[in-house]
Amino acid sequence: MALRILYFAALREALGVSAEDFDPPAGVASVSALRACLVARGGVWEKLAAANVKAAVNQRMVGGDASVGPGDEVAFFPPVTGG
Amino acid sequence: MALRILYFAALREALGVSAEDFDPPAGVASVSALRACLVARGGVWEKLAAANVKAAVNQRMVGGDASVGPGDEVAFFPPVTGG
Amino acid sequence: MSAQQAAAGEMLVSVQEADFDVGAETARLGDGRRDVGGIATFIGLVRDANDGSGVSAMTLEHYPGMTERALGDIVEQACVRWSPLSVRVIHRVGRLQPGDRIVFVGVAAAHRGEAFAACEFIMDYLKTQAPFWKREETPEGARWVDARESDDTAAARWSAAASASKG
Amino acid sequence: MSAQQAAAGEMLVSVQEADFDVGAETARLGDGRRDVGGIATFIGLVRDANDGSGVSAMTLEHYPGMTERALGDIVEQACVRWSPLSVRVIHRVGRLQPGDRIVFVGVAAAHRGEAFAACEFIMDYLKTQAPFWKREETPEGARWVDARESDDTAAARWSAAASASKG
Repeated sequence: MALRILYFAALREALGVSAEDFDPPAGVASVSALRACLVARGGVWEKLAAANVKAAVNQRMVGGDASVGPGDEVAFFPPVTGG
Repeated sequence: MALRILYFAALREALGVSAEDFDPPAGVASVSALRACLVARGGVWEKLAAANVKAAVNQRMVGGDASVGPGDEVAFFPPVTGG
Repeated sequence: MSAQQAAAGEMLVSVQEADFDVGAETARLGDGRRDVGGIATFIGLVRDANDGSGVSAMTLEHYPGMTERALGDIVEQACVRWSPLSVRVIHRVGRLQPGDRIVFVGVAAAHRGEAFAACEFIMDYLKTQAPFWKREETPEGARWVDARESDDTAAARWSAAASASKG
Repeated sequence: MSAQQAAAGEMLVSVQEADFDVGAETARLGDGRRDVGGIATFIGLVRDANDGSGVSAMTLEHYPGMTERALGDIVEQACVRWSPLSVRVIHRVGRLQPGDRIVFVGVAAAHRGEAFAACEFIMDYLKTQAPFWKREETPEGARWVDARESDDTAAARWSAAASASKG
């Protein structure tokens, strides 16, 4: 079962994608491993490597160590600017 | 020319006076000297000696050193409790 | 600079028996301006209990003339320390009941930090510098409310903050 | 104790396109209660300039689902640290113009210090923890607003305050 990945704001715009279903290679079990997979696509996807890109798993902000697994909703986005 | 003296809140109630025109003896030129004069009346007036009694001259809060003279409006009152 | 900027806005102080309209007063702080980033407000209300007694009503006495002047001085100090674009202070006097509004302080500023700081500063100074006195009606009879040491502490921290930022 | 007390009040969070009524929202925080001593509110507005450019409009994007959850978490943290009696957070999304309201945070508490602190804490955390993004329209074209370091600093001081008061 795949992961659901969402992209927001400037990142969504740069990637030209707002959401995708992605089946990561075996062994990809953390946010940072997943991120590395996506960056490996090259081109615009290298933007995901930027230090200020934040991640959420199942709608909670997490660090790179957070685990991800089948059925999870993962999101990548720039620093937030509400209020 | 006399001073105008005002009393407020618990102090006004204790003294039974809200305002008076008072001609201080010669040489009384500061808030603390004026206060001593009033305390010297004895009885309820000794309440004016309480450490927490505040004073204002011409509608500005002042310390005991502040000078007072003919025509000034002087007020004595307990600590304020608005807001 | 900050005082000049502040002078451009509306700095309005009222002492009145009448209630006030929170929505209208808040809106007025930003009216016709597009440089306001945030508005901080505080509304003080009469509580039905104080120091362990029930309070059925409260009467606010003040020193007419000095009250307006003291509030004006406090707002002016806030304008020197921060750069509010507009400030509104309304303090009621007379007899009030639990749930009634007592005071409104509203500050509009370019940024939220200034709006919050100026609003809380005005409230803290108002509590210790403006000549208002409260007389509460309780089941044990009427009593004058004592000043709180915590209010002096709250006001004093702004001087400490000033010294710290200067030093 | 504080979490229990907080649970007694209304802790309401909304994310919506529609504007809100400041007077009604503020009044609701104290409605039917006589234990509220103070209500602190903050209203954030769209400014007509940012980082040296004119801003003619702004579009707020958010992460539906996570936004409500993040705001709820922030309010819950405020309830653990202080004892607000009721809290209201409204954040707008969509296209807004200079002078338009963006956000409302209102906190009712027994005492003013708690109301101010909880209100400012919620704003500071909202700025750094809630998934909203702003895209401004300027004469030079549209641009995404960068996060401010000052917002991280503002949020971080609450952790410092917690460590200091515990230690």
